[in-house]
Amino acid sequence: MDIVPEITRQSITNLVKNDKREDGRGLTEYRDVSIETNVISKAEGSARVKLGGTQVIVGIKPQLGSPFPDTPDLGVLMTNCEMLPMADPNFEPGPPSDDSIELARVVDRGIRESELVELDKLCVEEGKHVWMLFIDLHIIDNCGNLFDACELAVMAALKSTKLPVATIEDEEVVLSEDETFDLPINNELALCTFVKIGDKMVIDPTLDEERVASARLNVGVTKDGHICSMQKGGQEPLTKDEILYCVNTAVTKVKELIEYL
Amino acid sequence: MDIVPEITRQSITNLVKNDKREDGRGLTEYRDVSIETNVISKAEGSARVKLGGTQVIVGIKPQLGSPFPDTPDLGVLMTNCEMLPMADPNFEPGPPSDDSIELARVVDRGIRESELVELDKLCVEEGKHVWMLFIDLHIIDNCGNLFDACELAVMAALKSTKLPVATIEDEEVVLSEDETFDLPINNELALCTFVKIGDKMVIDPTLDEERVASARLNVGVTKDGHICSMQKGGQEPLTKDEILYCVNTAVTKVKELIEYL
Amino acid sequence: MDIVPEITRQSITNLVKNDKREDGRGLTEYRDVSIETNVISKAEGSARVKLGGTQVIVGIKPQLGSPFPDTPDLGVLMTNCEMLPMADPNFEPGPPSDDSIELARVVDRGIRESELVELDKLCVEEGKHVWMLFIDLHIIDNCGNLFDACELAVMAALKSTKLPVATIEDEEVVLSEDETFDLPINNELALCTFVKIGDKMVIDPTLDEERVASARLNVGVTKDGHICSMQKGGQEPLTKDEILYCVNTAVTKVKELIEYL
Amino acid sequence: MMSEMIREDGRKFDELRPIKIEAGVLERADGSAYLEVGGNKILVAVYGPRESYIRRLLQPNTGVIRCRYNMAPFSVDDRKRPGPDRRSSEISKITADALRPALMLENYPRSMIDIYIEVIEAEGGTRCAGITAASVALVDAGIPMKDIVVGCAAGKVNDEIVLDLSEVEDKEGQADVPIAMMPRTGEITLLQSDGDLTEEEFAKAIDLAMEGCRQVSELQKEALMKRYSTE
Amino acid sequence: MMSEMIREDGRKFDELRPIKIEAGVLERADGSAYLEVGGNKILVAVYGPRESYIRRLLQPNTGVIRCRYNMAPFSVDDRKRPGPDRRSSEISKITADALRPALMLENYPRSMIDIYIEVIEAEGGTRCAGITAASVALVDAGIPMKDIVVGCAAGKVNDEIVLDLSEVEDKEGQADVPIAMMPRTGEITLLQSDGDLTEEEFAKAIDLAMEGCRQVSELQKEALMKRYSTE
Amino acid sequence: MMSEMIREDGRKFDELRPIKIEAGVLERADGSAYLEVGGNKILVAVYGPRESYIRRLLQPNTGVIRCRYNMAPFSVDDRKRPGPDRRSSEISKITADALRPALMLENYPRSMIDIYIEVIEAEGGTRCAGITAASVALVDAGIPMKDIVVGCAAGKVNDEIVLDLSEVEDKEGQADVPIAMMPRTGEITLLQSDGDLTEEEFAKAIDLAMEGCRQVSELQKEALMKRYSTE
Repeated sequence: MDIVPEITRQSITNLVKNDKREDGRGLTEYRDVSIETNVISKAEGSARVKLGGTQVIVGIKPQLGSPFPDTPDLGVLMTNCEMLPMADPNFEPGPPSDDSIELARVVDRGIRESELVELDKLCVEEGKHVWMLFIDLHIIDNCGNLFDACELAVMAALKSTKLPVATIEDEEVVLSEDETFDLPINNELALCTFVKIGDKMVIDPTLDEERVASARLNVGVTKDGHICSMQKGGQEPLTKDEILYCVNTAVTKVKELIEYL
Repeated sequence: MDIVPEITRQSITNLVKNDKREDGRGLTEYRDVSIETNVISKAEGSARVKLGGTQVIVGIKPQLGSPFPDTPDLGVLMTNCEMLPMADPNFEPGPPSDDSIELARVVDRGIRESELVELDKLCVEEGKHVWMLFIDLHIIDNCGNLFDACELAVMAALKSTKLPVATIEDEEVVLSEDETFDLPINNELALCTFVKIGDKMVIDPTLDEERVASARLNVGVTKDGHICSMQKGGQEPLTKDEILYCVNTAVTKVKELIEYL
Repeated sequence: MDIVPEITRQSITNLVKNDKREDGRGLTEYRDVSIETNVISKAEGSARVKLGGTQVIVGIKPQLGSPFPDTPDLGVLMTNCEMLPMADPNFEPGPPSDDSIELARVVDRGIRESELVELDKLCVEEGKHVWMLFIDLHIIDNCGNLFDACELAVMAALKSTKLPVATIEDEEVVLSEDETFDLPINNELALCTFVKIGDKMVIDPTLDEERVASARLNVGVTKDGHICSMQKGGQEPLTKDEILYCVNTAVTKVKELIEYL
Repeated sequence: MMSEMIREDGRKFDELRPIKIEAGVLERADGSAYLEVGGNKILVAVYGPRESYIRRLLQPNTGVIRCRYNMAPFSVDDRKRPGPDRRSSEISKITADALRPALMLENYPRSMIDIYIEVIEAEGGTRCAGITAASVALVDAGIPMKDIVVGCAAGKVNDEIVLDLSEVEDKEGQADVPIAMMPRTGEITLLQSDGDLTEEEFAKAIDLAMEGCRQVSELQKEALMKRYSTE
Repeated sequence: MMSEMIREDGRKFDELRPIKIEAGVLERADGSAYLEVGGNKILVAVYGPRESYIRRLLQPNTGVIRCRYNMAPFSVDDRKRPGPDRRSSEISKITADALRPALMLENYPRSMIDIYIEVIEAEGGTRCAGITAASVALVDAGIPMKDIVVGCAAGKVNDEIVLDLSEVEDKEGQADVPIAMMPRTGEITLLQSDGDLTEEEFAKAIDLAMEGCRQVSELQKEALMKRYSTE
Repeated sequence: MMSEMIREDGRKFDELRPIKIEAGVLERADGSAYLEVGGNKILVAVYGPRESYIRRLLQPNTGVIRCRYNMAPFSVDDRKRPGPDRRSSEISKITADALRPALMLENYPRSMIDIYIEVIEAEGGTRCAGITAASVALVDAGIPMKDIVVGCAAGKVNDEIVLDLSEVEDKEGQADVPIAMMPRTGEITLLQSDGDLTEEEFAKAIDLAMEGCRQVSELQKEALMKRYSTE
């Protein structure tokens, strides 16, 4: 675990108290965002996102599989996140840590609860064959706020995804060798993350800001301004007013983020 | 591992030497037994057993599955035991310990070797579909003698189990939505556990008695007085006479235990 | 990890410098080899190999399974190696170590790359049923040079393997109860292992020689003198000349080894 | 009128399912509690503050809490494989986060408080129920706390914001907002939100869930009173 | 007449399968033994007393023994997946319990004796065979013991109590009672019983198994004599 | 004439695929590099020398390197399950062996250098590409080395010995000989050979692979020059 030097803690806290930050940003200002899609030729969808120094790569691979018994006509999404030891000296190889599981699940819930992937169009034969999309998040450089970077990357990768056309012939699935279709997406979403430092809520935290923060709030908002997912983290509580402030701010900021897509 | 204070060891050993025990019981006397069935609405069979302060819950869930190739017309029993860290400060989360495996296997062998579940009646279609019963033991409070508490709980839960009627239509299994049948049981069994303290064999040991004991003997006996399973445990040997004494005593005590069912 | 006493290191290094060895062998001389086949009645193929004090047992068990999608008409080989804790005080129980994985993979590649098992004859029904051969290496005594001992054992066990004749009746595989056929083998192979001690390459190292060596080279050669697999190991580099010397020597020595089969 | 809307199980929009809380139900544990709400059955045991066998988890200047939320294999319709999965790992983590603010861990350097939450039967809302029961078990263990954390959810069903979703409502509903709070200050220690909500609906859901928390809080206190009066 | 009953393999009711025991068969191990009985082939290696790499297993006042019973994947008709399963974990545990009473572990504080039992081929009765072979390997390792523990089973087949069940008899029989004992005192260090037995039948089975142990014990001693005479 | 043979992708027998190397591509890592060769995309991060959280890996008299070669699930046609498998464990091991001779580890007692090789996209020859990139990342981390290790493979396709096999050539070809070397001395630190080769062909393959290494070595140096000139 990281111990933040007391001097860093004081310096960041004092800055935020005066509505300032280490890197000169305002409290509701994002770092530079860059999104590149189709970065992996062997993946059916992919994206690389840089959010300041933070970097993540997402690859999407489809597989034909059986639907869940209670949703026989819907495709399946599986989100997995590898916090590679390459990305941060505190990340360890091995099975996913609790942080990694939480990250994957929060990112996944955003996609899932906003229902933006039209899963019914991923059904090849009801009850028998549906597309399963494996969404693999590869964290390669952790400079803070992995949540927002990952959600952007997944969103961009989904939008770039092309699947082979599948038909049923003689009770078997046949995949077209050249014909593909765009993954049907009917909405867009971004995650907007805040941390609490002193008495202020700060957007898009750097790594040091994350370390000195007492609480975290992820707010997932769709293009049309609806809230589709939220998660509080961290050791200290938040007040209702702090939460409502974040939600309100997120609704505005998400519009900016979605423009990068 | 627990270290028993020397003073506890001496006190218990001296009591037993004089045919007495910490809690006032005789050497062949059980603690209070209470059995409640149908405690879990979502399980097809369930029971909660209290044996003194020891508490276990058993839930039974059926699943349709394939039979083993060498017994194509028989259902399948799977017994699993979780020694929850809740139950004892020495129990650790994670994969089952050797103690937990032994407990599950001894309890399971009692049921299996007494052949009291009519497995042939759990066959839906020979070679293709049989009922698999998952018997999950949940140890929630360990005050000694988990063996006997668990076997009673499994026995009670099996007796309370109702399965949906399954029929074959168009080569597929169809489960009735309202019709059920009682799990067919043709016998009853209980486990009677002794530990050796000093030169005496003591029935239904408390936790402290288990800790100071030098050896353990589990004796599984059916309603009709047949021995169906036995297991010796512990660091020290037993003589043949001690074993035969336990078997003889168990045949009597099991009748008492079975009355609680 | 083993620490070799400095005196052992010096003694072995000095001996090798003068083209001598602890046990009196020349630098390109093998220890005694003994091979016994059909040592496990329940295995379809088996062998026990002793190479000096090193002992390994190999058992081969077939199973019917599905072919890989890209080779629908070929059988499948699976090589697994257990460095049993029995064999060496430094071997630990548990999942295979990196050394054990490397050993299994080098031995496996020899067999696989020399294409000596006629995998097409292990196809029962194209795309549906093929024989999978599980080759299980059991290391029971490690006195050095497990590589060559294991490859000899696998080779001998394959040559002794008899599979039941399988036919298709009514779309199901039927195994003959008495008719068997020899596993079709069209070549032979042995592995010849060198280590570098001081400036010399030494064949068939003992355990102490392995411990003081700076590098290792495995050379797999077929009966007809072709190189089918090689692997360099160890902490120090080798020169091209050293490698070519080993290859040249191996081509000769492998002929000797194959005579034991 | 929303307040007259009848829900699938006949409850009003702001009505909790029947709740039963009991403190001190296990012998071995330092503290314990049992809670039923709707069809949920939850058992919690607390051990500590104690030295841990996992030394690397201990910290020199503060105590540490560890939480394990676990579902029994037989607690759900389709048997669940024993052991932790991703969902239970996440709930364990946020449950620890939800309870920590009430504990004065700095008083217990180099020690560990373990909270074991066993879902014996599940019927929607187990994470909030687990937090509510865990707080009672912590008091039962005699661990001093600033406040008794309590959990409750609001959600959206048929376009209405309602309190304490049942399993059916959770599955068929449009959103679920589980929270936990410290009733004295109204501070929120757990917050999730899944599903579609406008800003306004979210604000309404938070208010309703906080109101639910206050009601459940009274039941926690009653259970503890009963425990101490019988001792 | 029971004593004239012919068993499936032609043995008399109280007749052992042919046994072969050899001590000192491995180079690296501190002690080792090989045992064949019927179609079983068992190899045992002993290491220790030694320091362990797993320090938390060591105890300040006594030595510790650890036993690993393992079946080779090729030892049975259907290939067994490598690694421990529940059955082998249980046998490892009770085998350690069966051997411990003969060892004077209090003489080896802070040290560990490891016993590795490998079933190379299995044909019924491997746990008893493993214990018998392990004792020989312990002597071969030069570890002082109070007695040489020996294992043997009796069982019930066709309503008769018979000695040393083969694989077929075990599968088709009505009960199996494996035991281990210290022959000098007749004390029993392992006892299991599976299947249907009356009290009387159980007493008969114990007596028969003990008699079998005494016979196997002689073969253990022969193997050790041979080992020492050739050294 | 062999030198005029056209390969499946139009290359000459001794022609490398296009290569792009960049040093210093990550913020957090002490050193990093990115490499593309053909369709391969490889990212390497280096941390250290540092104390390790796994103390038992550290050695009192020397530094230790640890290598983790990993393929992203989306790097291949059929999604790969995350986490190490037997192939990646073997490559990790021999990659560490390939790089170690260039490092002066005796200068870093009790410390660890970690090398993380991520295959983002794979198209034949990833182990050599990983070694080449790892060396660049080691220099970028400021770790002094005797030489910059470089990897390249030769192979046999259509009975000809050719340089740097593509994925298709690897699959359809007759042999693959990946090597790594220290270009200053020409010493070989990694060598494998799979497939059918005569002694003569093997000698030719080694020579060609060494020649390939020398060419790639120049590109490593260029990438490092560029890195230092832009700093």
